[in-house]
Amino acid sequence: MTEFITEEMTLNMGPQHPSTHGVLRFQLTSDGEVIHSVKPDVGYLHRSIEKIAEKVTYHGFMPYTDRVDYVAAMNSNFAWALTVEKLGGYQVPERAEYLRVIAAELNRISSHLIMLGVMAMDIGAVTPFPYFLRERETINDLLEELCGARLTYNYIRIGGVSSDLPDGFRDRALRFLDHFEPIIDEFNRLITYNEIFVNRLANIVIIPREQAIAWALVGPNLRASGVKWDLRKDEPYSIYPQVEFDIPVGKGEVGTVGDCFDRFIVRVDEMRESSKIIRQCLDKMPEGEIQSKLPRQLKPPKGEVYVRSESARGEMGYYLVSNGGLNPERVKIRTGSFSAMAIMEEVSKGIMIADMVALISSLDVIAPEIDR
Amino acid sequence: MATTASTDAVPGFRGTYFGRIKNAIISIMEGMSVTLGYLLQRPITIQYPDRTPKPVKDTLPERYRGILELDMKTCTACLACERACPIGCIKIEVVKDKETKKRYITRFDIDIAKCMYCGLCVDPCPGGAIRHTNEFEGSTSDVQYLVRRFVPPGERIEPAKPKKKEKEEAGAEGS
Amino acid sequence: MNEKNILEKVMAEFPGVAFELIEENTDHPYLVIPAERTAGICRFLRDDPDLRLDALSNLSSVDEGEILTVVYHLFSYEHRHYSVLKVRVPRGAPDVPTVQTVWPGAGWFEREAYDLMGINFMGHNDLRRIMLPDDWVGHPLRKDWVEQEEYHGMGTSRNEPMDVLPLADAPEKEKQSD
Amino acid sequence: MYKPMSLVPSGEPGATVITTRVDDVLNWGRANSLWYMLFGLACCAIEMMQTGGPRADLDRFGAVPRPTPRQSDLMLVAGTLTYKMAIRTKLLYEQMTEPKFVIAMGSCATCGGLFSPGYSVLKGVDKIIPVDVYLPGCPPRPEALTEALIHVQRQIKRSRPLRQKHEDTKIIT
Repeated sequence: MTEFITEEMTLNMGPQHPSTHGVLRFQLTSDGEVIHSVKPDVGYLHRSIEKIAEKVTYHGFMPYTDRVDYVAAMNSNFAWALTVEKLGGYQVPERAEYLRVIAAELNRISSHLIMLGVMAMDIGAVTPFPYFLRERETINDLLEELCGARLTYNYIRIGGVSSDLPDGFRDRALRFLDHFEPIIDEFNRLITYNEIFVNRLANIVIIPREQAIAWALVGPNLRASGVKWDLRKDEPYSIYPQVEFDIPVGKGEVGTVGDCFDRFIVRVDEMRESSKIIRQCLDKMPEGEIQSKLPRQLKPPKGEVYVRSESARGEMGYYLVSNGGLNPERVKIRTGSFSAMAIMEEVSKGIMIADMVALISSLDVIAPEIDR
Repeated sequence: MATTASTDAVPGFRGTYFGRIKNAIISIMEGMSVTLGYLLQRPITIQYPDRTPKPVKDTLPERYRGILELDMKTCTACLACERACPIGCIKIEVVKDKETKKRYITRFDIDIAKCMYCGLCVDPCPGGAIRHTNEFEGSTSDVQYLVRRFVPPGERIEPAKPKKKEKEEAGAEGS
Repeated sequence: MNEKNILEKVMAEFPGVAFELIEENTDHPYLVIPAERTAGICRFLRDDPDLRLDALSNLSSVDEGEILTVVYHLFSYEHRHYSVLKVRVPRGAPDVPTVQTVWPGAGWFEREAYDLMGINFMGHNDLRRIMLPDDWVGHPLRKDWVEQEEYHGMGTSRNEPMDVLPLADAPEKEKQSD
Repeated sequence: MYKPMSLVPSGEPGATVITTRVDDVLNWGRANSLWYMLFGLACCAIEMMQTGGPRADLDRFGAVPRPTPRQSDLMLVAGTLTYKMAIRTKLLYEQMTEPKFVIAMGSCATCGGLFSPGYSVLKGVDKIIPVDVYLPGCPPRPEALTEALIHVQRQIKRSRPLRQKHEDTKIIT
């Protein structure tokens, strides 16, 4: 039998490509359908947020944190508030902590909705995406009532939150959750256990536990590889120790632990847990102040902190150096998508071109979180 | 390690060949039944702009952060909003008349093109003069039109007198 | 083990190396290590069974005037403890050995630090710009970086309408003329 | 407020009935099939997706997303444009077929917005490609984007494609 002669081909994917989740570019080297190497080219959305942080005040940087991760802006706000509060030792009223957690968990649900919908669409199932956009609109309405914006909330302030619950919010939120929890089951019937869908995700691009840790994967991607690590549980902040919830980890339900399906199903399960947290918070929420008294112009003491918190895309860490003045000296934002993108180059060797799309969307990368 | 999708080689992959075909048919039918269930439900589309029972603007929540508006009658020219804005999209100029020792606002511009609708300027305003409206329709064909001018050029407006408590706050703010 | 014990263990393991243990003004005590020993110390931190700092949680770079600092935030998923290391290098010759061989995830962090702060990671296998275009001049997170006037024919400043167009024109007028 | 635009009678001297009618037919066709290019860059892209989604449903106006610039008439610049991306954006714009329209959606696309102190952000899309409609908001809600689309439709209905070439809007420097 004569050998079929093949040669390597270089392909360019992006930056304007419908399935790259924002502006990303990949240089693929492939031999037929098999990928030899992938070089991600990021930075198309590098918006110099870290440099701007050195020019604005501590309060004034809050709107920028919205734009670090626009799909889960509330979690990003939360992380910045935690960082400055730790640096300055500022107190937060208990009611504000509950409000923060409610808002952050609602936002986590809406972030996962986008991810799951987009992932289904990338695989080829168009229907789930509009269904999830519809659910997302309801969450947007709730958050809009709470803080006045649909996407870039700027709700959490240093030392509290900007506004209390509006009238009837509790009932509407509970009504939404009552409606939403069956929707997750419906979603599972619609797409998750669809044979074709499962076959496109199971056993695709397995990231084992050691590799995930060594490449600094965080959040749902890490948990999908079987590491039971959630900052909300293991290094609790805010009022997370007072609520009960589980940490979904990848179990290899239809394939191997750490495959694309695990990364998908972990997020589906996380939405259920978030819903549980919101219910408990709405019940337990005490009355009281929502904002502690702080000067308008914050001057935290000289020093440095590194604070991590669990965003929708995993660990979001702010490394903040203060010189005692009005503006931060240096802010470095460590995000989940950045390391998720870094691992692309390693794990995509030898996979099929069609699986590449499944891999990108299963890692749930958001362009500004990589680039900032 | 990256593994390709050779599902047949993986032990424990669910089902036989025909079992998987059966699974596929059942799961597709199940998915179809979900979508079919929505066929008879009411559509959720909002028929913006003209076929809504109420204008969309009026259905927005009270806290909605739309285009900024200023009430010149209550503005005390304390400049708190200008200082609070992280990007400087508010420009206020205040002149002091040397003879009467009165302050006048000669300029109060808000660039709603640059504005990021964060609401940080509304928080420190002592009299509630600057506020977000429910207005969101602002598309224009020229970016110049997106500068809202609250003091006509050439005119000067006497600011409102701050109430005593507000005055202290404004004073503390300025220091 | 608490964080101080970890750092003391490192100091005991490497006698004769000029360490500096700092506990003031920070939430995690940190160890300033000489740049040329970075890779060896990091490998020890990762492989020692009591430490097992198997993940590089964050790598930041700070411009402190005459010196540039690289900060390593390490974390152990096995023992669940932190450790912080710092490397100080002179501004003129910011050479730090790469830790990519210890934690493969460090590769991109180092590329970012190279791109934005201009720290040269020796031995890195792919030290290119990551965020900015390849033909960008300078390292913008340094405090003394000056913005150029234009990039590829695109001006980097904008004449704000607020400054140049004192028109008393409100959008309502335009709407009416539609 | 929005008023539905009826067929605009030409007030110019020398306008013939026939070209006016042909113009109207052309404009009617153009205005009601504004296929927009999926060009989501940043935060506004999520709102753009929501606009295409079930609640706002931009398809009602004949506007459907196209992934390629060759098939699209309208470029929705939804988000922050960095210098690295701006070079590509210009390429994409040049690939679109005439007549083409551009909506600068949101503060960043309009004038750099909150990222104007940054070093890597282009201060306004109008520095590289002509913009027809500027839409303030950060990000604008889906109804605002719908309104901007109606604004473009109104502009199209006012134009006289047979008698006048597509005007080159000046590029602000």
